[in-house]
Amino acid sequence: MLQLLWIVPALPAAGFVVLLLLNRHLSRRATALIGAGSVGLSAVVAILIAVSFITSPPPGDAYRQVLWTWFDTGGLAPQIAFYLDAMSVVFMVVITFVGFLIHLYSTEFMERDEGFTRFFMYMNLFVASMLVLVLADNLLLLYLGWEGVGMCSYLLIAFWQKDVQNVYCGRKAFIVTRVGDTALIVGLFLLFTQLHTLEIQPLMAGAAKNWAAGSGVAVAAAALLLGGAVGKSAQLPLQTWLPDAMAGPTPVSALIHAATMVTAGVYLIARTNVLFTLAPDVRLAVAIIGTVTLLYACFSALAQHDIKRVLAYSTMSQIGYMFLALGVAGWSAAIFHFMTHAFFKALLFLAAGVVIEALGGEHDIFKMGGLRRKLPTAFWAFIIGAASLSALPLITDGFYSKDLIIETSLGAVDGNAWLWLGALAGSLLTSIYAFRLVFVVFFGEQQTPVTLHPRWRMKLPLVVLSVLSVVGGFVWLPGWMGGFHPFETFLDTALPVTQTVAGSFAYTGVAALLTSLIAVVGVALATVWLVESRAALARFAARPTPHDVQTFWLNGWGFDWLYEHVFVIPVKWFARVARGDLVEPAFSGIAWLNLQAWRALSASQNGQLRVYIGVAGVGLAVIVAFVVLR
Amino acid sequence: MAAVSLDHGLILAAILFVIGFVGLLTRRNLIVALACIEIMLNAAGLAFVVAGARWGSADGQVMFLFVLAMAAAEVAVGLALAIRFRQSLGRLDVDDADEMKG
Amino acid sequence: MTSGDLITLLPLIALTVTPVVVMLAAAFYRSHALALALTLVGLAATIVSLFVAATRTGRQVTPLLSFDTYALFYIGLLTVATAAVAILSWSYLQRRHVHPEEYYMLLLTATLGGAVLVASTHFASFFLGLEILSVSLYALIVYPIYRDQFVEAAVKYLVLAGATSAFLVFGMALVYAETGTMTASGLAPILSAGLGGQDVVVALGIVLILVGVGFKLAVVPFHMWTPDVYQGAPAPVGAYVATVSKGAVLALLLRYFWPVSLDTGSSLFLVFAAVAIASMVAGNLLALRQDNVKRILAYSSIANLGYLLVAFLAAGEQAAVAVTFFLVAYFATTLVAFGVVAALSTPERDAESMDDYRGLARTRRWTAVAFTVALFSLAGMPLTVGFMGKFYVVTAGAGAALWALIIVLVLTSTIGLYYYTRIVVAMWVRQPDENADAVGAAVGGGSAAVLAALTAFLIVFGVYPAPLIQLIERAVATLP
Amino acid sequence: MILLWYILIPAVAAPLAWLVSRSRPDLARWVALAGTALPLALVTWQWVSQAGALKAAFVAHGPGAAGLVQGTWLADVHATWIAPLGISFFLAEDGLTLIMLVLTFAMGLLAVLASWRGITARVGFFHFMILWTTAALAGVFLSLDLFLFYFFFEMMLIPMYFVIALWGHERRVYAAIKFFIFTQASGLLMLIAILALYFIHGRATGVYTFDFTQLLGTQMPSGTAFLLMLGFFAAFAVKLPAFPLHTWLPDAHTEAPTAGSVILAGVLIKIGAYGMIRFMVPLFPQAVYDFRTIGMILAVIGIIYGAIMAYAQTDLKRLVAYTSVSHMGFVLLGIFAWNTLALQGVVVQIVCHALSTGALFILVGTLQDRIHTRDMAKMGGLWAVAPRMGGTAMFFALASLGLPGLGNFVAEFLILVGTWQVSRWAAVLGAVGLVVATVYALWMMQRAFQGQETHALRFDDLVPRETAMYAALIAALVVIGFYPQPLIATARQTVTAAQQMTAGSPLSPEAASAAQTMIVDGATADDGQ
Repeated sequence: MLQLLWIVPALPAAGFVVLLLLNRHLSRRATALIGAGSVGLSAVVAILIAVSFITSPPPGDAYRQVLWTWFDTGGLAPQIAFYLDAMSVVFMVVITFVGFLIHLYSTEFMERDEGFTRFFMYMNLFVASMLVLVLADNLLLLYLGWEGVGMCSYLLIAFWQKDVQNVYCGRKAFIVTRVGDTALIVGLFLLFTQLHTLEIQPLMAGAAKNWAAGSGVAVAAAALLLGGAVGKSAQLPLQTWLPDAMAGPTPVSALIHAATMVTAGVYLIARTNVLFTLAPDVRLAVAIIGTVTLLYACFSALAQHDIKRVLAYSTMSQIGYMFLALGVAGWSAAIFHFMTHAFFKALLFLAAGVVIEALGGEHDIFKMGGLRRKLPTAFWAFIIGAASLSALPLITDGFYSKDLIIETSLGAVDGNAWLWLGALAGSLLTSIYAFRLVFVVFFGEQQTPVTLHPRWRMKLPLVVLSVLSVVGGFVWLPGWMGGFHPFETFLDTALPVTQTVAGSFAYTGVAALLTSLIAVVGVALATVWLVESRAALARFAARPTPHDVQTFWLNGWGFDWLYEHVFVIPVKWFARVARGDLVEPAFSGIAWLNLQAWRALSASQNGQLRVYIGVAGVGLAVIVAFVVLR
Repeated sequence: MAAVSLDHGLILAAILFVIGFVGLLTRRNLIVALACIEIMLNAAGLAFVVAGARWGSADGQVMFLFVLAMAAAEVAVGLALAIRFRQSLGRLDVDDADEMKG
Repeated sequence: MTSGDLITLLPLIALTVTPVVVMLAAAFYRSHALALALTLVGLAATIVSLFVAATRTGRQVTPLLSFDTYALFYIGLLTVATAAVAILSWSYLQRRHVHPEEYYMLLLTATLGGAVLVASTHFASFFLGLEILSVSLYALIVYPIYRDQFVEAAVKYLVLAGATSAFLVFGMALVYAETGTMTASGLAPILSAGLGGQDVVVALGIVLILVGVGFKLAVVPFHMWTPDVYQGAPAPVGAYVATVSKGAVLALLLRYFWPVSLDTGSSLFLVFAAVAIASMVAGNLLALRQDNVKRILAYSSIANLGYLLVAFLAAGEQAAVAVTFFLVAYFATTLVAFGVVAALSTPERDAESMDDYRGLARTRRWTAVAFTVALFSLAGMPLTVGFMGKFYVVTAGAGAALWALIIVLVLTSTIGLYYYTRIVVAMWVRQPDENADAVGAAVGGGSAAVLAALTAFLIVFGVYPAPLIQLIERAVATLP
Repeated sequence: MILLWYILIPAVAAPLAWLVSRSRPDLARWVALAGTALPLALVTWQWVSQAGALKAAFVAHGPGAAGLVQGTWLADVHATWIAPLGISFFLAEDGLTLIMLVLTFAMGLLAVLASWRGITARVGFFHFMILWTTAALAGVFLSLDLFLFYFFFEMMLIPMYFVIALWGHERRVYAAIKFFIFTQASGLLMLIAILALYFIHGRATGVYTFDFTQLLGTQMPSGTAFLLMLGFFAAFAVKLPAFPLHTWLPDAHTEAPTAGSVILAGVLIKIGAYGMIRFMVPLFPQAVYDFRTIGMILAVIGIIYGAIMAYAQTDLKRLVAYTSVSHMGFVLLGIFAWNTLALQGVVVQIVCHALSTGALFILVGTLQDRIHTRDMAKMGGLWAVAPRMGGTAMFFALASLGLPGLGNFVAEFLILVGTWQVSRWAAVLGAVGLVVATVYALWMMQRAFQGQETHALRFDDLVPRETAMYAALIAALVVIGFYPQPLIATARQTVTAAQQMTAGSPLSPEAASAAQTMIVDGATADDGQ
């Protein structure tokens, strides 16, 4: 069964190629069938492989499939090869499965769009790239998937390319993530030069063997990889692209910015955990970046009034949690949260898509309201999603994973109280903004008429994801709930076990209670806030900049402004100044000098015989003087 | 008749030569210019004669004859040209001949 | 002088007899065709006589002339060039309805002067040859008397040439006065000293001689006459001035300096180097935006002589071969260039304005091709003999480690590209000017044949120069 | 003997194309097609049939032993030419030559195809020039006699000059002359260096020859070697073009007709890289090493400056031209890094840049034929009008920014990883260049193809001939992107042999690896390179 591994990425890739070649000759139905079908089939194969992997684990709990040698020169011989272990199984299954649901949803969501084929082309390519990323056996192939994902995100965000604004957002996403990618590729240079391979497993083994913990080269390597991860996962300081990335169609947001692409950074760090273990400083940085980002994103989310931007910031914040987990060596916890997040965030986005579609493309939450009855499916999906996002205890999958991270942030050997407090604060804020969203959108007065209702292809994914958002967390119950954790056991075959402080407060029921309470309090606060201040809300809607802080948060804390002034404007200025090429004056100057010399000499050639004689005479005199006086 | 020393002869020749050259530079009349060239050529001839005297060989005088003959040929052509010059430009001023330049 | 000497002198005799025959024939029966035919027969006879004379090479005929292979080669070169000029002149003169018979006579006497120069080993023959050449040229320039330009050119040439002759001969007198020698071999040790540490009078004398030579070669600062004379002279005469007259003098210079090895620090060397650099720079710069094609060719010839001086300064056998090779290449190229100008000229005026060449590729494809090849040859582009020539010159310079000179050469010849390509652009890119008074009658058959042959020469020896090089090596090898 | 055919077929086809055009202009196209396709077929056949031989030689003799050092070639021609000067007609072929020849004829073919409709004036003369260029380029890549190399090197200027000056756009004469003067001036400097080498070698050994294999290893004072190396560098840096000698290129590319741009970008500027690998570095390893820091700085400036300049342009073709400056910066970087990785990267880059940039030029050309402008301000939203064209442009824009999975990425990665082992800062800055590449590539797409269509342009999408052309290029780039090994294996012998020639100098990889072990535990420290 495992030999079919290559089929998993190959199917969506094939879908892409078929769509590309046949393009115009396909009916919409055929396009949808190929586009969604290829990913669906891929999901089926992935699940079969996963089952096979779990039921009869390959030797060493990992399976490697070599397709061919990419190239071989100068000691560098990366292969086109896939590597399957517990972690990639999780990623593979989640990507294909959630990906398929989103494709299915898209067949309806996009059905009136003129770029229907193009859309599925990109989506298929995206899924294929992401699969390559998580299945890659070496870092170069991983980088291929990594960049492929980045490119597809550009294409998809800029999908409605007639609006330059969308294209701008797509470009921004690609360019900002590419800044991080540069760090990643430099990391590759370093790793290859030091360890003479790019194949991940030997690389990690080599690093563990040759490098001392905390050595400069380990820190450098880890830091460079972190740079890549930060870019792709929209963590500070490379987070600015994510909110803008909402310019793409909503399924795109669901696929790219919830379930898959942004988690690539998490995957990368987890995959190269050996390096990060060798570089504690960098790992601490990961934790801090995660914590700061999650808080930053929470505050920003509070101020947004575009439904998708709220979700975008929430994504950023949840990835922050994952980073926090990675930072304290909670590898498995991060992966767990990745999975649950994939479910509930996709759910939220798809539900938001229903709302937006129903309202004729309206994004502003203050123009929504009262949709509870008009769009019940979306409403319930949204409630479940928001609950899961807020980690409401027991009944949401988000609770289990987030609780685990909060526990780990304190209870792990590398954890500390500050991180824990940050995580708790984030949890509170998350509940507030999540339910603020729910209340504003689904309660109160209806502002915009509903024009469209979802049909089954949009509803089915919502239902499936809703179920998963509820039950998805039961694969890893906390200790005080009985310690049922097959997911952890499974992941432990691929990831190191988190070292915990024995008897830490974090793992007690009290701590869990605290966590739960905070989430509930957040929901309550949101309710109070919104019920109490209807007037304030109206004011806010009328005047979008009520006070400075809100504006500040709304605009992402001025990062865009900063980057604009530090990077974009100087480069643009330079480009404007240098447009005619700065070097050119040197050469045109030479030409000009020649021309002046010609003018002067030509003037001497004035046709006067006596002048000619004179010149000869002077020349002679000079020569004679030189010869005689020398 | 006392012998004229080589140096004196050469200095005389040089003075003549310079006179011719300066005349060439300063006078604009074509005929005068031709005359100045004659002076220069004859200065050279004089120098040859003086030199021949110094080495006691006939070579110098032979060369003088060549110079003389050549000067005659040159003047012959020169005068013919002067006539054409006058016909086409109306004057004999060499400065008028500056149609071509640049 | 013996009868053997007479055989050796056959080429000169042929060149002497032919103009007399032409003149006599003209006296009895005026016919352009006859004059040309006689001229060509005479020149052919000269060529044949070269082979006869070659059997007795290495002979010094009196102290004045040396008929070694070197001289014979150069006489051959001058003769062939003269023949080309004669043929090119035919249709040029034919169109103008004058009596051109004496023109050929003058051409022949000028060549005689040149032939004397290349064989000269003595001041007397030097002076005589130069004067025969010069006086013939005065008349040649002004011969087709129908335009004021010709008169102006002739006057300028006459006055300047006369004056410089005076310089030359005065210099000879000074050298003779101080050293008592007038032969090339006697001069060698004096030249070898490079003007340093000698009697000032000798140095002055040599400098004055060089003025005469420099004038004929048209190098800076004795170059001022060149553009005016090239422009003013009839196009075929321009070709002649540019080739035969310069070639002969250069051959002479090479012979006189053959036994001399100049120290690179000596005054004489520095003077030559300065002149070479000034010529390369001024020649190329002066042509930069020039719109008169004949003037461009004049300035280009100044620059080319600068290049030649670089090889000349390199000294040694390879340098002599380089100079000669370059000169041959330059002859062929210049003849094509002027040939095209001559062929396109009308009785009213010569085809000398850049505008006359606009769109030539459309109206006269093959003429344009020939001119283009010639221009690329002047620019030193591959597939033309000019490329090999320039390569050879640079090689010689590099062999003597004259780095400064060859770098100047390289940089200035880059400037050259600009003005050569301007003409190319005019011919190929621009549209023919509708309003301009069109120049260019049909290119005569003879001219066409000469142009074709020379263009073929440019390309064949540009691709496979080895035979030519070997020939020149053999010629040069006989220099004493 | 087969080598002669590579030069002769296009050289003979050239006048033929001109002659037949007088009676039937269209026939000239077919002659030109045959004149490029035939040698292309021949060289491809040779490649396929010799692949085994290349590998066998490599395996049998070990790295570097085969090929140039031993004087064993896939094929060679040795004839006297200008004996008095020690100039021989010495053609030889190894793996790199093979690649360059394939590129030459493929680009020639592409140039003919791309001009099928676009060129209507002086059809015969045009194809004469294209074929002449092809012949001269083949000669350049085959020559191992330095004089012969220089001969062909200069020879191809003339037809290229005519192509630009005659069939170019508005400022064609200016661009043509600029191109001509830049290349000629620098070429002459190289000539001086060649001659100096010739004499130094001749004086030392008594053998005056331009034969490269004999001139190798000529001993000379280091100062002299440095100057001579600069002579070679000048010529090749102008060709490449390297900053700051690049300014001819935007003009030439912009003004040239499509075929001219294709050949310029595809093959002509690659002579710079080829010449450096083949001649400059092996001849003067120590001097190149001394120059390495400056060379790498120039390369890095070229990468970033070229990219920013590309971004600054409003003329689409000029933009593409500046991307070449940026991409060739990578090539220069790789050459100065001079290890196997970087050099193999250079070879792949040579090929892939030809394919991707050639395609972009053709694309701009077809666009200009349709809408009669290259000004991006007058475009916008073209995707909606011509989606196939838009998609194609997107593909090549992505190739240009070095997207993994396409050949350009393999090339740039190899170059940078090789460079890293020599100079970390250069590699990092080179990688930054990739970010700027993203900026210009996407900016180009936005200005020309995306956004609202503002100018109500209506024109035909790609016709089948064009689609086929692009499809071939796309396929080639993807294949190289995922399986560049055939290219690498073909060039391997040349690369290792070239490195072997510099063995013993500080340039050699052994010296580099010695330096590299020192940085194992000091990755954060700057080693000053």
